Parts: sequence; structure tokens; C-alpha cells
Amino acid sequence: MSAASGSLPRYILVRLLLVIPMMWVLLTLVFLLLRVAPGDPVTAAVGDKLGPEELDARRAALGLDRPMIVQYLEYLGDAARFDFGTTISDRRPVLEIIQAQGGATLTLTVGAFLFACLIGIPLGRVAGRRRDTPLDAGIRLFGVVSYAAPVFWVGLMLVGLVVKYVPGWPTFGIADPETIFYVPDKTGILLLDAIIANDRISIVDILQHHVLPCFTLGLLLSGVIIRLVRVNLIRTLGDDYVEAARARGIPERQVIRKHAFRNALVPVITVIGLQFALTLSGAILTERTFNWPGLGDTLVDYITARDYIAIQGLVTFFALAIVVVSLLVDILNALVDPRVRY
Amino acid sequence: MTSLTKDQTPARPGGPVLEVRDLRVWYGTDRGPVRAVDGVTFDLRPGEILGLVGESGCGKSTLGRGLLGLLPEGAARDGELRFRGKDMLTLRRREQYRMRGSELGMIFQEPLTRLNPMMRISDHFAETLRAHERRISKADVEQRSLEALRVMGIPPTRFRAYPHEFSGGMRQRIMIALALVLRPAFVVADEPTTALDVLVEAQIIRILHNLRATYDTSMLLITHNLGIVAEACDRVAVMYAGKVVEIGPAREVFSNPQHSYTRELLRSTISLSTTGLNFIDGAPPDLTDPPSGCHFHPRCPDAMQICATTEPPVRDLPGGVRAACWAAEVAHGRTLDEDARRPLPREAISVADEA
Amino acid sequence: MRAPRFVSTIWNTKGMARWILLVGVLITAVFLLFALCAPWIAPYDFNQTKVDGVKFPKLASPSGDHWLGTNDQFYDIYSRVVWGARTAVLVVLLSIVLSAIVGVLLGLVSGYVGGWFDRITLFLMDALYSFPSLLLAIVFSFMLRERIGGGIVAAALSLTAIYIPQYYRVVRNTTVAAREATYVEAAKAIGAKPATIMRKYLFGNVVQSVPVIGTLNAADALGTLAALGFLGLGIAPNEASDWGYDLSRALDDVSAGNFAPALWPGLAIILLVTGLTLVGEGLNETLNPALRRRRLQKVTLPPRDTTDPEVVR
Amino acid sequence: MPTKPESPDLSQEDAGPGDDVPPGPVIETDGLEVHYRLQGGALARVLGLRTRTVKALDGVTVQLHRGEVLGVVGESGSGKTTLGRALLGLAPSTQGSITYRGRDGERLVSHMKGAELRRLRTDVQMVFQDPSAALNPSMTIEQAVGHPLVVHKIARGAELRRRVHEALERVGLAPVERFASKYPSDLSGGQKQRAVIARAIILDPEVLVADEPISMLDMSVRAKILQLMLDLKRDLGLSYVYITHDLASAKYFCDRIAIMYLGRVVEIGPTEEIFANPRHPYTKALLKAIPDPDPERMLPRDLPRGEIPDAAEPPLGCSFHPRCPEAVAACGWESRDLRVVLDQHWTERGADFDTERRLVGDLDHLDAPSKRATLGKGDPAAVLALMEGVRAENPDEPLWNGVRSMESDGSKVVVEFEEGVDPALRRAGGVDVACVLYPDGAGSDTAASD
Repeated sequence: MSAASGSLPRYILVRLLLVIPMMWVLLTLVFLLLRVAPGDPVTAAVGDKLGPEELDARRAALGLDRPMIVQYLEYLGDAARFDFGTTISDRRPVLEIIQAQGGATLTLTVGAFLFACLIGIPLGRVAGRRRDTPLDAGIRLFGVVSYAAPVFWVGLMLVGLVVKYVPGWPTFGIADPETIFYVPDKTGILLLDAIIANDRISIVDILQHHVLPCFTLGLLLSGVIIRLVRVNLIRTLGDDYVEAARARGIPERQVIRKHAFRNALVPVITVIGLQFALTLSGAILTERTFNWPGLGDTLVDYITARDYIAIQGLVTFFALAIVVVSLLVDILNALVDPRVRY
Repeated sequence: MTSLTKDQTPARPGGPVLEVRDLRVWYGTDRGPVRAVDGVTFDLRPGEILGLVGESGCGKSTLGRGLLGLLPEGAARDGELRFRGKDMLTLRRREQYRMRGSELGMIFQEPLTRLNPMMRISDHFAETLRAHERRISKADVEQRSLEALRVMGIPPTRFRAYPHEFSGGMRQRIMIALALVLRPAFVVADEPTTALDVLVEAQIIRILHNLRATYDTSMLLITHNLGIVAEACDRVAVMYAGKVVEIGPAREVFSNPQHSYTRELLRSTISLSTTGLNFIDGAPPDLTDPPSGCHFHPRCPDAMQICATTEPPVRDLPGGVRAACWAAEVAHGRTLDEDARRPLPREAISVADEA
Repeated sequence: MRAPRFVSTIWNTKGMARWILLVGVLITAVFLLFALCAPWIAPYDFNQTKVDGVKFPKLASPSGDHWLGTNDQFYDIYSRVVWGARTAVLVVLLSIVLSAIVGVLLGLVSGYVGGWFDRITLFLMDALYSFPSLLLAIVFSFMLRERIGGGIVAAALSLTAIYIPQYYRVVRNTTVAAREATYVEAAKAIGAKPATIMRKYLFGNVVQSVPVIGTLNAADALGTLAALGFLGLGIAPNEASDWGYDLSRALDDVSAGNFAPALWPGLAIILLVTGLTLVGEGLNETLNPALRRRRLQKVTLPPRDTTDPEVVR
Repeated sequence: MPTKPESPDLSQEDAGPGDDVPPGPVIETDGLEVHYRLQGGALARVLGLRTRTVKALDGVTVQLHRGEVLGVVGESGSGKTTLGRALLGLAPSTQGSITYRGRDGERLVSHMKGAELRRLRTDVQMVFQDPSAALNPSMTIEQAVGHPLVVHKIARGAELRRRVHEALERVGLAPVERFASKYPSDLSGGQKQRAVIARAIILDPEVLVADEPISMLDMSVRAKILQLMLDLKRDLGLSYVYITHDLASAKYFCDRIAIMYLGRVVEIGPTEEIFANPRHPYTKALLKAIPDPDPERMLPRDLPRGEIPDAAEPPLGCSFHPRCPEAVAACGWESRDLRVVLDQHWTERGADFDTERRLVGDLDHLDAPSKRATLGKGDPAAVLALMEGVRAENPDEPLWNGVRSMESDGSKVVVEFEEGVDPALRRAGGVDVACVLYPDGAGSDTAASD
């Protein structure tokens, strides 16, 4: 056995190469589901408003009259150039929608994730440490229920309670219309723009708007994190090296922190990466509940409008985001865990 | 093997490192308490290696862990356990912790899983040294760790490597170095070579055997391999069903076993000089409900009536051996009455009771 | 398969796992009862808005006629909740059974056969798994609504696809591990055909994980179904009672301070999902030896025998 | 694909007792190779990157004579288990041949596939190391033991039951009623191994491959299981391949022994000869190293250093040379050995590791096997002096036998090694041994193997 510690760059390279087939599989899946299976998108979107000739013209303009395979290759080529098409119903480039609304989704998910870690990691740690005590039972129940509660229902109830007991606290939207009007758009991320503009009132307003949605979505994720941290901590606490550390007289607190807890977090990183999909699902619902001007809310609008091209474009973008996140998680994992090497 | 067994170091001033008197370690299970260690008595002199042998499930490991206090929740110990005269059973938890690593060490069976895969070897050493010597300098940590590794034959080039970069034998060497870096006076080695190949096993036994030249360490070497005891130990204790049935100088016990169990165990071991197969019928007893009298009597080929009813006394025999066996009693001149001496009709032991 | 052993393992479990399982089973049983006996438990039909020609009041407070009040569509909330249990159980049961059958078979074959078939299937399934399940469910239900309408079967089918990868992954991984097991090698050594090995040696040992995934997926599916209903993509309101749909209708009521129309369907979802999750976790902890803890009982050492054996020194 | 030879032209001397049995060894391998492609992690697997080859068996030629016990002895990674699996066709051979001469004439196992291979299993059977893992946890003992008969459609119903009970009785699991309906988890290790043996003999095979059948068992039953196997051999006329790492049991149990190291047989011959007069340095080391409960024995001082090397990148020349205390110039010395010696030097007390390491520089490039190694970051003269110092410190180190030259090329120190040879099995005395110390004809004669 030889030391192979210099292989991290190689691992990252291999992992980067893997992005291509992964991307391809996901894009093909999207294409099959949204373009081949449902039939003609133009009729679905605007069939009731236009006559047959006009529909044909629309179809030709969008290139939908060509063979499927040509459309497929073109779709792949466009996606590679980050061109996600133009919506049928309101003729907006999907990329523009993403630029305009992606920021709201980003701050929502990041905020939710912060809440989830803040709640989930300490609770999971306590539960794993005090296994089978009433405290553990209570935390586990909290985890199960917070995962079981539909995110939109939690949102609804929170809105109702806030309206009743904290009048004046914002319950929908990402900011006051005034704030949106005054903060100059630079990055597409409102919070960031406000910080760049150094506009304290706007920052406070935006943050206030973030609290409820982020907390709601974070609660859902915290259930998953509690469970993960708890199970992994129990597992590492039973590992042989933990007993060996105790036998060397390492103080118990240090054994828990340096051996059991730290090692328990490694698999958590991977699984949380996988839970990014869950975060996106939750974000769609949260945005709907809080009237959040993000991609999920927009996506549901286009679904209701039966705009296949818009749906396809947005879903393609989600797929891209998933691939990027999983790539980042794997690299992070390789950085943290010396055993990941090739 | 003159250097190993013959010149027994006389007890140094301060007496034995470890005094164990009538130690019991029991576990509670659904079926009732398991009497894993049930009244064990022995001493360990400084620098002495005591081998502990017996079939699996006879309480060897529990005894080893019980000596260090590394027992799972729900286990109970009592009796007397003195380390350098200090009573270990009444010590507070904190005190016990402080003694582990610095005065009491443990070497485990599976070296592959005993090192934290996320920590460098150097971190393991630094952590261990710092836990016991708060103010130790970085240079000191490195110097002392490298010295401990050197003794085990691990080159300094590998000091900052991760555990997975080492082979099984190397990891066991690292584990031994880690257990000894603070120079504890007593170490328990629980089957330290079981997972290793023959040649590596021999290397490790050699290292263990040479320890006393470098460190002043006494050791309890737990093994099921009688060969290892013969190669590495000064004295040997034979354990059966939670009790030490015979203890004495390894050479004496092996060449002239006093307890029937020791004799049968030696006979059933396949060695290079084996010319015919022998075996002990049956299996070790369930320790929640051990047999009456001598625990070995149901499997013993020369059990007498008294063996089934009365526990044999522990007797000091010539050659420094101590054994608890009625047959040995008789052989050494004790007279028992006719009834007690009558051979015990053996219940047929079928394959159904086999281990 | 060794049913008696399986049952006795569960029965003999002690401690928290047992309580989790018990509570979970109880909650789930109540909802199953609702589902089975909805016509007798619910005072009104799921889409009933009048009795004897008299229309129900809109958004009424709880009363003798309407225990939990009525919602904005004049439905009796209590009846909707009870009938909703029937819908939920039907959809979830159907989708879970279908996805289990496909997932287990695919996983078993893929894991045992290995090679390119395995790699490609694994890759596809991983891609499917990494996709947001809600997004997939939306797409599927959208397509299916165009074809077979917004009924229970359509909802079940759109959930089926998203849970196949979960069974597939677990079954494939256990199969790959079991394929290397000595007893499978031993089966090859006695000359058993691959089909025999899969049927007699792998299936029984691999399938043990299915109840756990099944119940956990059922819990998850219920959440997804509710989400579909909330987005208006679930079961058409005239087909069956859907908790998610009722919640979507209650959005504005809550902002207006009327909690009842949202509270009760929401609580029903939470309770049933919690119940199913508890069953799943309880099963996991009792059946999964890695999580099971051998519980040692506290032992107190009895005083030593007074008839100590003589010690001769 | 070679066709099956019509009439085997082999010596008649070990024709078995049966009249319908072809002459010659019952199983014979010739230059058998089993190579595995090692694959990296999951990612590399998908992309098909960096596949390394492990030579689990690298040209193994052994014969199992009718009625004998052939011991295959080696440490982990020696390929002994792979050899056993290959004999049953469970590990596909990549090169060479396995010939089985049984009741149905002579057959080439190495070319069998599918149904033909499955039919072979009625003649060649296997006993596994871990009896707990070798039995399907969800089958009763009766089902498990009877399954071979079901699989081969030999018996069913009452006949099946009768034969299962007969087999169980034969291996000592009596009274049968107490065991037949039990699950493996209800039995002790020894009992499970008896059930595994019952399953192996129920098809009335001719050859039993026993892979460490007693190593996982409790001390007190090992001798019993060995005795059972001896009884079965006598009663059923079996031939055994006994795979083990335990020389003591091999010495008692085997007629002939093959010592394996890293996929090759390094020494093979009659048991008495191997134990009385071991020739290969590896055999000698094994014999010295096994712990034996004989209080008169001494711990050996010259144990081979290091551990079994990575089979994916075995040492050049003789695989054992890096550890061999008797190694000479022709053993195949190379750059990796130099690293070992330097590491060893730094492990000695008194070596100034920090300074010297700085002088020598990074050593990772030595890990690529090469007959020429370059060293040094600092002044080449100082490096050379250091190296000469290392040599002087331990001039008996076998590596120095293999160093042809060590000199400075102006900027670095270049170490060149002697050409090595890869020794083949050759006759030496009563055994065959693969070691450069026993060149061709060094033994009594090179006549055909017995």
C-alpha cells in the first residue's frame, strides 16, 4: 500500500468528466418526458386561442415540425449553451426568467438550509448522544413531525398565526414593492443588491420577508438532518476507534467531538447533497405558499398555462443545478474524507 | 527460549503491578446474569507477560476489559483490583479516565478499525499525549511519537499518513506504539495477532516479547493460540467458564499440566508434533447457568463424583503452579473417601452439544 | 422466508423501537379504519353540499350538524377528512405496491447480472433519484391527466415512477453485497442456475428491506400526493376527496383568520405521515441488526457464597 | 478452443481403484492463470478508468492424485482460495487449463460453461471457511443439505428425505430429527460445518475442495471436523484439496503440500520432505514462524521483514525477494526495495531523519518499479556519502547484493540494479521449488513429476 494522497486533483478531474454523462442522462429524461410523451406543445398551450394555420405557423417558428431526433440534438446543443428556449405563452426567453427569478429561489434555499442546519445538527447530536432517553424520543418525534407536516400547511398555519399575533410582520413576497422599486438590480439577487447599495432599510425589510419562508422550508429539512445526524452519530459511537480512543484515556467530551461527531458528519454531507432535490421540491411549494417570486412559483404558473417549452426550459435548468450541486458535494466530501481517492 | 521463561525477574520493590482478588464481572441479559468472570485471583509482576488462554466464550476478553474498566453499561464488577496498590474499583470515573493510556493500556484485536480513518497517525499521537500532558510542546509530541513508532519499526516517513495507507501489520504496530507512547505500567493485549498473517503475527509477537527491554510494561496477553503463549509469555493462566483453573510458569504448565482441562486443551491442539487427533467433547457451558461443582466436570474424561458436587479448592502446587482440580488434589496426596473418588458416569455427549 | 421468526423478532423487541412501532401501527390502523369504513363513519358523502335539499352553510363554525364546520365549497370538513383517508390509502397503496414490484425485480436482476446492464440501469435510476420527486410527480401527473383523467389511478401511477429508484437502489445494493456472500458462492458450487440462486438464495434475504422502504415511501408518497393536490394537479375534486386540494382552497381563509378548513386536513396528513414514518423507523430498528442495540440489563452482584471453597495456599 | 483429448496418454501408475476411472491425476492444472481486473471507485468504474490487473493465480501447475490429500498452504493473498475456486470453475481462468478425470472420462474444466460446468459440481464439491456464511440463513438444514439433489433433479420427495437424512447421519448430525428442521442460526459453528460437509458429499463427489474448513471453528471442535473429513475420505474414497494457512494441520492431514506465495506455487512436494527439509526461503520462514505450543522452541531472529506486497504490482523477479533473508543478486532488485531500505535506515535509532530526508528529497517516484533509481535533492556527493553510510551500517542487507552500481551523475545519485530472473519451479531433491538458489538440475534429477 502506498501513499496516494496527491490524487485529489485527479479525483476532481474524474468527477468533472462524469458530469457530462450525468447531464446527458438527465436532459434526455427531460426531453423524453416533456417533449416526446405529451404530444404537441403548441396546441396544449394556445390551442384554444388560435386557428389551425396560426398553430402550424407557430409550430414551424419553434421548429417543432421537424423530426424528433433533430429537435433532440438541437435541444442538447442549446442546453450546452445555456439556451433554454422561449416560452410559448408569453414569448419570454427562459434564461431571462431564470436571471430575473433565480435569485429569490437561491436566497430562499440557502436561508432554509441555514435554518435546517441550525436546528437539525445540534438536535440530532443531542438525540444520538442521549439515545433512548425521553429527550431522544422527543427530538425524534419533532424530526418526524416536521418532516411529515406538508410544507405548505406549515406555511399556512404560520401565516395565520403571524397575522393574528404579530400584525405588521410581512407574510408574503420577497420584499415591499417599494424596496423592490428602490434597490437597483445588479446581481439578480435582491438581498445582495441591497447590501451592495448599502441600503439598511431595504436590507432589514428583505431579511424580514425571508424569515417565515426560510424557517418553513428549513423546518422540513431539519427533520431529515436530525435523523441523519442522529443515526450516524449512533453508528460512529459504536465504531471501534471510539472505544480505542476511550481506552487511551481521551476525555469523553473530546471523544464525542473529535471522533464520533466529526466522523458522523461525513456521510451527512453526501446525503444532504442528495437532499438538494428535496429542497427544490420544498421550494416550489414554499414559493407557492408565500407568493415568493422564485422559479418554483413561476414553474407552477407555466404548468397551469400548459407551456411545455417553458416547463422544459425550467426543468432543464433544475437538472443542471442538481448536477452542479452533486459535483460540489462530492468534491467537498473528497476534501473532508481522506479515504476518497482514486 | 531461555531469555523468555527461565530468569524470572524477582518482584521489584513496590510489589506486583496488579493484584486481582476474587474479581467478578457479570453482565445482565434477558436470560439472567452472565457470569463472564466469576472469582478470578492472580498477581502480575512488573515487566511480566501473562498469557490468558481458553476456548471462545470463557470470559477471557471480559476479564481483560474488566481490568481496565472498559465494560459496557449494565456490567458490574466486584472483588478486589489493585494497580500499584491503588484500589481501582472505588476510583472515581474521572480518575479512571486519567489512568487509561498513561498507566493502563489496551491493544485490540482488529487493528483495521481501531484507528480513526479521518485522522492522521500524527494526530492520534498528539491527541493521546495532550490528553494526559496538557502542556507538552509540539516538538516533544513529535519526538516522543517518532520514538515510539521507531521501536515498532514504523519509519518516520509515514508519520503524517492516514490509517488507510497502512497494511494490517503496520496498523497493529501503530496501535501498539499508541498504547505505549505514555509508557503505561500495564497493558492488556486482546488477541493482538488474530487478524494477521503468520509471518506478520510472528513479527508482532517478537515485538510484544521485546517490550520489556524498552518499556517497563507488564502485559496480559489474551489469546486462543497456545503457541503464542509458549513463544511470548512468562506465565500462563488457563480460563474456563469464568474461572482461572490453572496458572503458573508457561513452560511448567505446558510440560506438566495439572488441571484436566489444561491437559485436554493441550492435547486437542493441532501442532507440528501432532500424531493423532484428540478433542474435548461438548461445548463450554452457558455462563448464565454454569454446571455445579467444577464447571468442567461434564466434559472431563476423568471426573469423579466429588467434581459434580463440590467446587475444587485452589491449591499451590510445586513448580509455582496454582490449580483448582480434584484430580490434581488427589495426585498431590489428598485423600478423598471412596464415594467421592468414584468415577462419574458420563452422560453421553452428542454432536448436539458440540461447539 | 421465515415468517414466524420475523414476527417474533418484532414481538421481542424492547425499548423505544417497540414504542415507536406500536404508536405508528396504532395511528396507521385508525386511518385504515377510516378508509375502510368511510361510508359509515362520515356523516355525509365527500361531495355532498346539501342534505334534504337544504344547502350547507359556507365556512360554518363547528356545530352539531357539522362537527368540524364546513369549508368554502360548502363541504362538511369532517366528512372530507374521513373520505380523504380512503383516497390517500388507495393511492398510496397502489403506487407503493407497483413501485415495489418493479423496483425489487429490477434491482435483483441488475445487482445479480451486473455488467453493462447494471451500470446503465444504475445510472438511469440515480438520475431519476437525484431529480426532485415533486417535479417528476408534477410532470407525470400532468401527462396522465391529459390521457386518463385526474382520478385515483392517475395519481397513483404518477407517484409510482418516483419511488421505483428507491427500491431499486436498496435491493440492488443488497443484491450486490449478497452476490459476494459465501452462501451464494456455495449455491453456485452445488450447481444451481442463476434463476434458482436469485429465487432461493437472494430474494428471501434481499426482500427483507422492502417493508421498511415501503412504509417510509408510503409516508413520503402521501406528502407528495398532498403537494400535487395543493398545486391543483392532484385528484380532480369531483373524483374523490383530496386533503391537498382542500388545503389549497383554504389558503385565503387562513389569511382571513379562519383556521378550520386548513387545520383538519393538514392534521390528518401529519398524523398519517407520522404514523407511517414511525412504523418504518420502528421496523428499521427492529429488523436492521446494525441499528439494533443489544440491551444489557443492569446486574447487581449477589453476595458471595458463604460456603466459600477452601483455599489452600 | 482445444478439443478434448480422445485418449489421455498419461502414466498408468496412479490409476484409481475403480475400473471405469481414467488413469492419471484426478485433477490437474497446467499453467493456470486467473487474472482479475481491479477497478477503481464507482466513478472510475463508470468511466472505465485505470483498471489494474491482479494476478490471483499466475501460472499454477499442480496435480491431485486419486485418494490423496493435497495441501495448499499460503498466507492471505497467496491465491490459495482462488485456486480452490478455479478447480470448481467458480473463478474463471484466463490462461492455462484444468483437467478433471472422473467417472465420465477426461474433461477440461477450464473450457466449461453453463450447464456443463453445473454438471461438474456433482463430481467436485467444496467446503467453505466460514460455515455461518456458507449456509443460506433462510433455509433449514434439511433444505440446504438436500438442495444439491433438487438442483440436479436427482431426487425428490421421500427419496430426497432419505438421502438427506443419510448424509446428515454420515457427518454426525444425529439424531437427525434434532437438526433437520433447524435454521443455521440455531446451530453452533461445528454443527454448521458438519451441515456444509453433508451438503458437499450428498452428490457423491470424487473430489472435495476444502477451503480452510477448520480455521473459523472453536479450538475444541477443529480436531473433530478434521477427523470427520478423514473418516469421509476413507469411507467414500474421496480426494481432497485442503487449503489452509495453518501448517500444523497441513502437516498432520496432507500427503503432499504446495506452498503458495503471491499467486504462484513456490514449493511443492511430499509433506515429510517439505517439513524435514524445506528449501524455499519462504517455506523456511513459515516453518520457523508458526507459533507452536512447544516450550522448547525459540522465536526466530531472522523473520522476513514487511508484509505481502500489492498483488496488482508484484515485485520484479522473484515475488519474495524483498522479504527474503537469503536473497542474492539475481532475485530482481529494484527501486521500491531501495525505498524500503532507506525507511529501515531511518527507523534505526540515531539516524538524523530530518536532515537526511532533506538531502535525499522526495521518494515517491521510487514507487514505480524500475531497475534504475535516481536520488537526491542536495549535493550529490553528500547524498552518495549518505548512501554509502547506509550500506556500511548494514552491509549484510541483501539489497546490496543486487546493486550493480551507485554513483553520482553530477546532479543526482544513480543506483542501478542487477538483472533479475523470475524463477520457475524446478526439481530439487524430493520436491519442486521455485527459487534462484535451486537452479535447474541442482536437485537429484529433473525427471517427470511423480
